Amino acid sequence: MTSMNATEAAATAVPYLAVNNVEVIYNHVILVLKGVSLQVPQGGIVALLGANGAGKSTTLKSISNLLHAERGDVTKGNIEFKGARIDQMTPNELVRRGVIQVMEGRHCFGHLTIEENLLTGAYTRKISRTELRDSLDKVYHYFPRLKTRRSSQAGYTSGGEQQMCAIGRALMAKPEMILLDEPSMGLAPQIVEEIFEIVKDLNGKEGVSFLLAEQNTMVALRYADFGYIMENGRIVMEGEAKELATNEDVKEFYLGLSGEGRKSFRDVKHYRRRKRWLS
Amino acid sequence: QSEQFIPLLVYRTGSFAPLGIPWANGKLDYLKMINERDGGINGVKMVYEECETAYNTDRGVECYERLKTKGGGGSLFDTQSTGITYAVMDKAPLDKVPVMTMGYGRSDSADGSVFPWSFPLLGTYWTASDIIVQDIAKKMGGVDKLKGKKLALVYHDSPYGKEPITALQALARKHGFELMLLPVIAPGVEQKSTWLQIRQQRPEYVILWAAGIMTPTSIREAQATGFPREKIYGIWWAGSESDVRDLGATAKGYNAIAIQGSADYGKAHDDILKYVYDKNQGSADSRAEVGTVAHTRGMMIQMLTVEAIRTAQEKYGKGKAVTPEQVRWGLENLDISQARLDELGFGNLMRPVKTSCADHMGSSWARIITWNGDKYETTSDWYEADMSVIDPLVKAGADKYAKEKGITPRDCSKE
Amino acid sequence: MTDINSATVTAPARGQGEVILDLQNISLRFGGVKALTDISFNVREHEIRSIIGPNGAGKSSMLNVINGVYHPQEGRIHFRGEERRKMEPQVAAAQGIARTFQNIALFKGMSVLDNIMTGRNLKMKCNLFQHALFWGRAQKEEIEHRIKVEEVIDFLEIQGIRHTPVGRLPYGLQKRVELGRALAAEPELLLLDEPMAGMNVEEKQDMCRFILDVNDQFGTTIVLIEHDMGVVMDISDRVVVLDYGRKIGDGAPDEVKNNPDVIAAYLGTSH
Amino acid sequence: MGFFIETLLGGLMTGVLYALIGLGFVLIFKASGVFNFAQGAMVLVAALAMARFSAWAIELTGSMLFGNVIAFFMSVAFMIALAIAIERLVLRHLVNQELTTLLMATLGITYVLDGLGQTVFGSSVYTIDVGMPKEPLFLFQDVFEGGILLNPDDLIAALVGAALVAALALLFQYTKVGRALRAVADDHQAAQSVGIPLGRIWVVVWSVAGVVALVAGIVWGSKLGVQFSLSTVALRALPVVILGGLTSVPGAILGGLIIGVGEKLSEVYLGSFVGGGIEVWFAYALALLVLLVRPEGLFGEKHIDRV
Amino acid sequence: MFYRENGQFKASYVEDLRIFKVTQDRVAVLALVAIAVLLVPMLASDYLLRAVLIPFLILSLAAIGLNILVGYCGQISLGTGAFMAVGAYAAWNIGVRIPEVPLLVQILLGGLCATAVGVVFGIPSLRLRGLYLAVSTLAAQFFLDWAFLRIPALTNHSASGSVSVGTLSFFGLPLESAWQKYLFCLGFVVVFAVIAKNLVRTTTGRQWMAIRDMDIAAGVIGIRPAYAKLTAFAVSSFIVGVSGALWGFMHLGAWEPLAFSLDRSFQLLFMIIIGGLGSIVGSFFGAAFIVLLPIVLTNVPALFGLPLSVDTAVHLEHIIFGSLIVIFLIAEPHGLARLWSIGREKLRLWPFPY
Ligand SMILES: Nc1ncnc2c1ncn2[C@@H]1O[C@H](COP(=O)(O)OP(=O)(O)OP(=O)(O)O)[C@@H](O)[C@H]1O
Ligand SMILES: Nc1ncnc2c1ncn2[C@@H]1O[C@H](COP(=O)(O)OP(=O)(O)OP(=O)(O)O)[C@@H](O)[C@H]1O
Ligand SMILES: CC(C)C[C@H](N)C(=O)O
Ligand SMILES: [Mg+2]
Ligand SMILES: [Mg+2]
Repeated sequence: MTSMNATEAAATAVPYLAVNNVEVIYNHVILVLKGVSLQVPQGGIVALLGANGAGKSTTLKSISNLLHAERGDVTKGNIEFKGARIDQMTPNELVRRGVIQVMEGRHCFGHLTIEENLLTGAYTRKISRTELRDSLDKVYHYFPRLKTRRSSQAGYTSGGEQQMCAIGRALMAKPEMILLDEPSMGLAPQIVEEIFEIVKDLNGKEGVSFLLAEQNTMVALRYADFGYIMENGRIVMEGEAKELATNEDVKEFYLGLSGEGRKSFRDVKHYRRRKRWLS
Repeated sequence: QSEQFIPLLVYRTGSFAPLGIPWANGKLDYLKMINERDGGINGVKMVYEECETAYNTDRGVECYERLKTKGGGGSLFDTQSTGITYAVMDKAPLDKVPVMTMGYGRSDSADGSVFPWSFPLLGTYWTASDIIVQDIAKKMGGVDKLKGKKLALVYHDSPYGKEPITALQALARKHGFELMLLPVIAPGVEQKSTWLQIRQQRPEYVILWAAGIMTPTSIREAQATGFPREKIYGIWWAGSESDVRDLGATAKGYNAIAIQGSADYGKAHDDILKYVYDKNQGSADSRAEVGTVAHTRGMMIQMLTVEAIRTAQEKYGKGKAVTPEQVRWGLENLDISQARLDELGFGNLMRPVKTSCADHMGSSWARIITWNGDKYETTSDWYEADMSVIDPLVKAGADKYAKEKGITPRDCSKE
Repeated sequence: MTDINSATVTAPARGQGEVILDLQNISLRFGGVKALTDISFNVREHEIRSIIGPNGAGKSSMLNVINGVYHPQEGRIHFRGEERRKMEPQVAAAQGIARTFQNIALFKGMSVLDNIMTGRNLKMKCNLFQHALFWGRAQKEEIEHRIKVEEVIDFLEIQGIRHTPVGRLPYGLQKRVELGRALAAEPELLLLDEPMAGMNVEEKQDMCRFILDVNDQFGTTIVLIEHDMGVVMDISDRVVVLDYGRKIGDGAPDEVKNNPDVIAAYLGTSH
Repeated sequence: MGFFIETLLGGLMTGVLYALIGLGFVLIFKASGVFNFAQGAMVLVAALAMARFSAWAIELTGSMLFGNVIAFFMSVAFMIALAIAIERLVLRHLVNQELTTLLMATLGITYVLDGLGQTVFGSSVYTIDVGMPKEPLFLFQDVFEGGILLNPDDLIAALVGAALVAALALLFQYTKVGRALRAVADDHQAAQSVGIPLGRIWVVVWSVAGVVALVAGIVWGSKLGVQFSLSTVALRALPVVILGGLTSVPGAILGGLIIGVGEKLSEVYLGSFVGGGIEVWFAYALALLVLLVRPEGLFGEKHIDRV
Repeated sequence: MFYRENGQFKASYVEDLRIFKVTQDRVAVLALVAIAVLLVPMLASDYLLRAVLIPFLILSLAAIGLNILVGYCGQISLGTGAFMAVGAYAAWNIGVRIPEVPLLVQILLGGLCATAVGVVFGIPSLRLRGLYLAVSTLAAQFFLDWAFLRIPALTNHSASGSVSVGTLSFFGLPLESAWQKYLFCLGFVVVFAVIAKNLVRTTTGRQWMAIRDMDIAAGVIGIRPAYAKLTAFAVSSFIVGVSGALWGFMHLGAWEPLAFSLDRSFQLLFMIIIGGLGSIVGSFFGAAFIVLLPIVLTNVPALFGLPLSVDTAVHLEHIIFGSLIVIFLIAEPHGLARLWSIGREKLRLWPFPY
C-alpha cells in the first residue's frame, strides 16, 4: 500500500518543514482546509496535487503566512520549519529564515521594471553590489528572455515573462525552501521543462527544498520525490512520486492516461464525474 | 416648577473656537453667578445645557431642535452665529421661542413688527458698519474727506461676513467713497492674494469682518505686505484678546469696534470672580479670562437674558418659571436704565437699553478700541449709529422678508 | 528563406468555410518593443484556429488586435468582408466577437450569475427608465435572458456556484465562468486566451469538451491560444505559430508539429 | 509690472509651502498606494506638539534657540511614536485591502488625530516662534514704485522645502528602501512574499511623512498660528500633488509652484471680475485641466492597463 | 433555526428575481415599512422625528445616490455635498421664481438640475480614474460652493447669501409638523430605494459594476464605458439632488452653502463605506450609524453621570468616531451590510458553526 510507504518515508526523513493538522477559515465563515498535514524533508521536492479549489494555494499561503492579507486564518494546527514553530512569524522573518513563496498568478510589481522586480527579491539579503550583480546574472542566465526585457515595466510584459520574473525574483532571495505555486502556468512547454530543470538544479547543487503546487501533474511527478493529493481541503493520498505516477486513479484523473495510454482530447466524449477519495 | 431652562448654543471647537470659548464661558459664568449670588431670579434657579455647534449651521439646527422643548421650553436661543440664526429664523415663530442675537444675526430683524421673535439687541452689523465709518471719517478729518477715497472690506465669506455689505454699500453711496469687497474663504487661513490686492489698490482703510483664526492671520498678512495696522478696523468679534495676544507688537495699532463698552471692566466682573471663581466654579481655565472682551460679551448676553426673564416674571408672576413665549414679551419690553445698569454692575460696560414692538435692537452704542501691543485701550468716545441711514435699510429688508414669507406685519402703534 | 505569409495553407478536413477574419500585414509596436511584425493569417468560419508560440511572442497582443483593444500601426483587418482599421472593443463585441483573458478579467465584485448576465448586455434592449421601474418589458426581458444564461450555466455545469461572488472561486472555475460570460454573448467568433492554464488533465478534458461542443453545436468559430500542445494538436483545425512577433509557421497541426523552425523556437525536442 | 512680479513671487512662495505639505501625501502614497487624508491632521498635531513643547522648553531653558531645538526633537519623537501607533493599530490590520478601504482608514485617523491632538494639546491658538524674520523686504525699490515685496520667512521656508524635496527624491531614486516602497505600493501581498517587512516600511514612511508634516507645521504654524484650522491647508495642497503626479516627489514641487502661481494670479487678476474668492476652485480647475491632457499628472506613473 | 430557507424553492425566475428572496425577509421588510408609516409618526416625539429620523431618511437617500456612483460604478466622488446643494438651490429657485410649481415637482426638478451638473462634472471620469477623478469632483465641490456664495442670482440676491423656504404644502396638505415632513421624506426614500434597487439588479446596474470591477473587460464585452459612467453620474446626482432639496426644505428650512460643504461630502462617503459599498441596505445602515453615533456619544456620558464639557465631548466624539471607522474597516472592509449578511449566514447555519 502506498500510504504505508508514505508514513515510513515521513518517519525516517528529518521533518524539515512540517504542516500539522492545519485548519484554515476565510472571512470567519468559509472553512477551506480541514486538517492538512504534510512534510517536506530537507533537500526534497514535494508536489502538492489536486483539482481546482482543492486548497493547494491556501496550504502554501498558510505556510508562508500570506493568509492574513486575504482575511484567512489558521484556526487549528501548527507549522514547523527546522523544528521551530513558524505559524506566528511574519513573512519577512520567514524569508530571512529562507522560506519564500512564489505566488500563483505572478504578482509582479507592475510599475517596477523587470530588473527592479528582481532586485526587490534580494531585499532581505545584506550583500555587496557585486554579489547582487552575480545573483542577477544568475537569474538572467536561467531566463535569458528576462534580460532582453529588463528595463520594461513588468506590468507591460507578457504573461509568461511575468511568471519568469516572479520565479526569478524569489531566487534572488537565495532561499532554502521555495514554495512554488503553479510555476508552469502560462509558460511555453519548453520553458516549463526549463523551469523544472532549474528546480532540479537548485535542488541538486544548492540543496534547496521545494514544495510545489502544480496542475501539470505529469511534469510535477517526474521531478518530485514525493507527492500529496488534495481534495476539498484534505489530503486524500500521499506517496513516492513514482508510485503515485503508476497509481491507476492518479493516472486516470490527473494524467489523462487510461488503460491503453493517452487519449486524444477530442475523443474524450462524455464528461466524466470525478471520483472522490473522500468527501 | 421653579427652574428656568436656558439652552446654550456654543462653539468650543472648530475654527471659531478661540472666540467661542471665552464667549461661552462668559455666558456660563454669569448664570452661575446669578444662581450663586441671588439664588436665581426671584428664587427661580437657572438651569442650562450647552450644545456644541462648531459654528456649523446644521449642528446648530439640531441643537435648537433638541433644546427647544427641553425643561419646559428653552427660554431663548442665542445661537452665536448668523448662519444658524438665519436657519432658525423661520422655525422660531412656529415653535414660539424667541431668538436673541446680541451684536450679530439678521440686521433687519431689528424691525419687531415683522420679526416678533427676533431680538438683535444692542446693535447689528449694520449699525457697527456705520460706526466704524464714522470713526474713520473722524480720523480723516471729516465725513467729506471720505469722498473719492477707497475703503476695503475683508470679510469671512459666510452670512456673517456678508451681512455688513448692504450697509457699507449704502454708506459708500451716501459718503461717496469706493468700497472694495474682498471675500476670504473659510476658515480664512489663506489670505495672501487678498492682501496683495490691498497692497496694490492701497485702500485708505481696511474693515475686517473676521473671526477666530482668520483675524490673526489677517493681521499677520497685513504685516507681511506692509499694511499699517492702525488702518485696520475689526468688527467686534474680531476684537478680542485672543485675536491679537499672540501677535503682541505686530498687532499694535489695530482697531476694533467694541459693542457698547464691552472692553471695560465693571463691577459685574468682580461679582463673577467672587461668587464663581473664588468657589472654584469658574468655567474658564484661568481667572485671567474674566474681563477679556469676549468673556464680557458672554456676560452681557446673559445679563440681558436674565433681565428679560425678570421682566417677564414681573408681568406673568414673580418667582415662577416663565415660558419662552413670555420671555419674548420680556425681551420686547426690556427697559434697563443707567441706574439699573449700575446696580447690575454693568454701568460702564453698557448704555441704557429700551426695546419695543417696533425696535428690537434697543440701542446701538459702541466705542472703538485699539490694541497697544499689550492690551486694548478705548480710543474713542461713544458713538451711536446714524439711524437715518440704517432705518430705511431695515425697513426695506423687513418688507422684503414679509412679502416673501407672506407675513402681515404687526401694527406696533396698537401694542 | 521562404515568405511564410504568402505560403498557401492547405485547408484541413474541417473548417472548409468562408474566411471570416482576415488579417494582413499586421504590425504592432509599443515604443521600442515590436510586439507583432508584419503578420498575416486568416480564420475560416467554423474552425478552431490556434495560436501558439513562446512566451512574449505576441499571441495575446494578436487577440487584442483582433478585438480592438490594441490598434496596430500597420496592416488591415477584414471581418466578414468588411475592412476596419481602428475600432473600439465595444464595436468588435457588437459585431459578434467575444473573448476570455489570460489574466482572468472577471468582474470580481459580482456573482457568477451576474457576470454571465453581463455577457448578454448587447442583446438587452430596455432602457434605464424601464429598468428603474422593473415592470412589464424590463422584467420580461430579464427573464428571457436569464433563461439563456441558465442554459450556459447548465452547459458549463456550474449550477452550484451561481450566486457565489467570483472573487472567491478557485482559479479553474473562474476560467470556466469567464468562458460562460463569453458564450452568453452568443458570439460568432470566440477568442480564448489560454483557457486551460492552471488546470489538471481532467479539467482540461472538460474544458476541451466545452470548446468542441460550442464549436459543433453553435458553429462558433474559435481562436485559441494555449501552451498545452496535447490540447492544441488534438482539437485545432489549423495552427499559427508566432515567435518574437513574427509568424514562423501556419498550417494543420501535423504540419506545424514537424516544422523545424517551430520545433526549434517553441516545441523543443522533448515533445 | 512690479505688482505682477510680486504676485508671481508670492505665488511661488505659497507654492513651495503647499509642496511641503504635498510631499507628505506623495511619500505615503508612493510607499503604500494609499492616499493619506490624515496628512492635514498630522500637520496640525505636529504643529500643536511643537508649539506646546517649545513653550515649555523655552521657559525651562530660557533660551529660544535651545528651547526650539529641544522641542523640535521632542516633536520628532512624538511623530515617530505616532507612526508606530498607526502602523500597529491600523495599517497592520489592513494589509492588501482595497484602496478605498485604506483611504477611509486614513479619514478615520484624521478624526482621531483631530480629537486627540486637541484633547492633549488644547484647542486655543498657539504660537510657534522660531525667530523667523517677519517684516517684509522691499527689493528693487528704484526700479518699481513701492519696490517688490518679499517675505523673508517665505523665502526661508522655500529653501527648507526645496532641501527636503531634494533629499527625499534621492532617497526614492537611489536606495533599496526606495525600491521596496514602490513595490509595496504596487502589491502588498507580493511585497510580503519577497520578504519586504511591510510594518517596518510603513513605520519608516509614516515617520518621514510625520517629520515632513512637522516641518510644514512649523512653517505654516509660525505664519498662521497653530489651531485646528491648520489642517485645512492640506486641502489646498491636494491639487498640487495631483497636478504633479501622486507618485512624484519633484512633481510635488513643480505642482506646488504652478498651483501657487496660478492661484494667486487668478485671484488677483480674475477674481475681482467675479466677486473674488476663486482661488480655491481655480487651483482645482487648473489641476483638472492638466489631468485631462495627462491623466496621471505631470510626473505620475501611468496606470497600467493590460489584458 | 428560525431563519431557514429550507423548503423554500424558487419555482420560477420571477421568484428568483425578487428583491427579498427569503420569505422571512419579505415579511420583516413589510413589517418595517408598516411600522415606519403607521406607528412611528404616532409614537415618536417631535425631537426624535426632527433631529433623528428626518435627517436619517434624507441622508439615507443621499447615501443611496452616492452608493450608486461609488459603490456600484466605482467612481469616487467627493462632491456629493455640492450636488446636494445644486438640488436644494435649484428647487428653491424654482419655488421663488415660479411659485405655482407644486413642491413635489420643485424637488424633482431640483434633482434634474443636479443631474445636469453631475453629468458635466462626470465628464472627466471618461479620462480620469481613482483619486485623480476624486479631484475633479472636489473641483465641483469647491466651484459650486463658490458659485452659491458669490453669484447673487442663485440666491435671489439675498444679502446674507442664505436662503429660506416659506410654508410648505403637498398638493394642498400642509407640511408643517414633524410627522408630516417625516412621512413626506419616507415616501421619497421608499420610492427611490426601490428604483435604485431595480436599477442595480438589472442590466444598468451590471454595466456599472462591470465598469467598476474592470473597465477594459467591460469594454470588450460591449459595454460603453462613457454611457455607463455618465448614467451612473446622472442617476446618482439625481437622487443626491433630490435628497439635497429635501435636506434644505424639510430639515433645515433655511441654509447657506456651508450646509453642503465638503464635510457633508465626507460624511456621506463615510456612510456608504461603513454601511457597505455597493449595497442599498448598506446605505441605510451607514446613515443610521452616522446620524446616531454623535447623539449616542453626547448622551451616553451623561447617562453614566460623567459630566463632560462640550468641547471634550466633541473631541472625544471625534476620537471615538474615527476609531470606530477604523475598527469597522478592520473587522469588515465591506461594511455593515456584509456583517449583516455574514450574521444571516451564521443564523442560517445555526447551530452549526460552518
Ligand atoms: N480569499 C478567499 N476568500 C474566500 N474563499 C477563498 C479565498 N481564497 C480561496 N478561497 C476558497 O478556498 C478554496 C481553496 O482555494 P485555493 O486557492 O487554495 O485552491 P487551489 O487548490 O489552489 O486551486 P487552483 O488550482 O484553482 O489554484 C476554494 O474553494 C476557494 O473558493
Ligand atoms: N501594452 C503593452 N505595452 C508594452 N509592451 C507590451 C504591451 N503589450 C504587450 N507588450 C509586449 O509585447 C510582447 C508580446 O506580448 P504578448 O502578451 O502578446 O505575449 P504572449 O505571446 O501572449 O506571451 P505569453 O505566452 O507569455 O502570454 C511582450 O514582450 C510584451 O512585453
Ligand atoms: C463671529 C462669529 C464667530 C459669530 C458671529 N456671532 C456671527 O455673526 O456669526
Ligand atoms: Mg491555487
Ligand atoms: Mg499571452
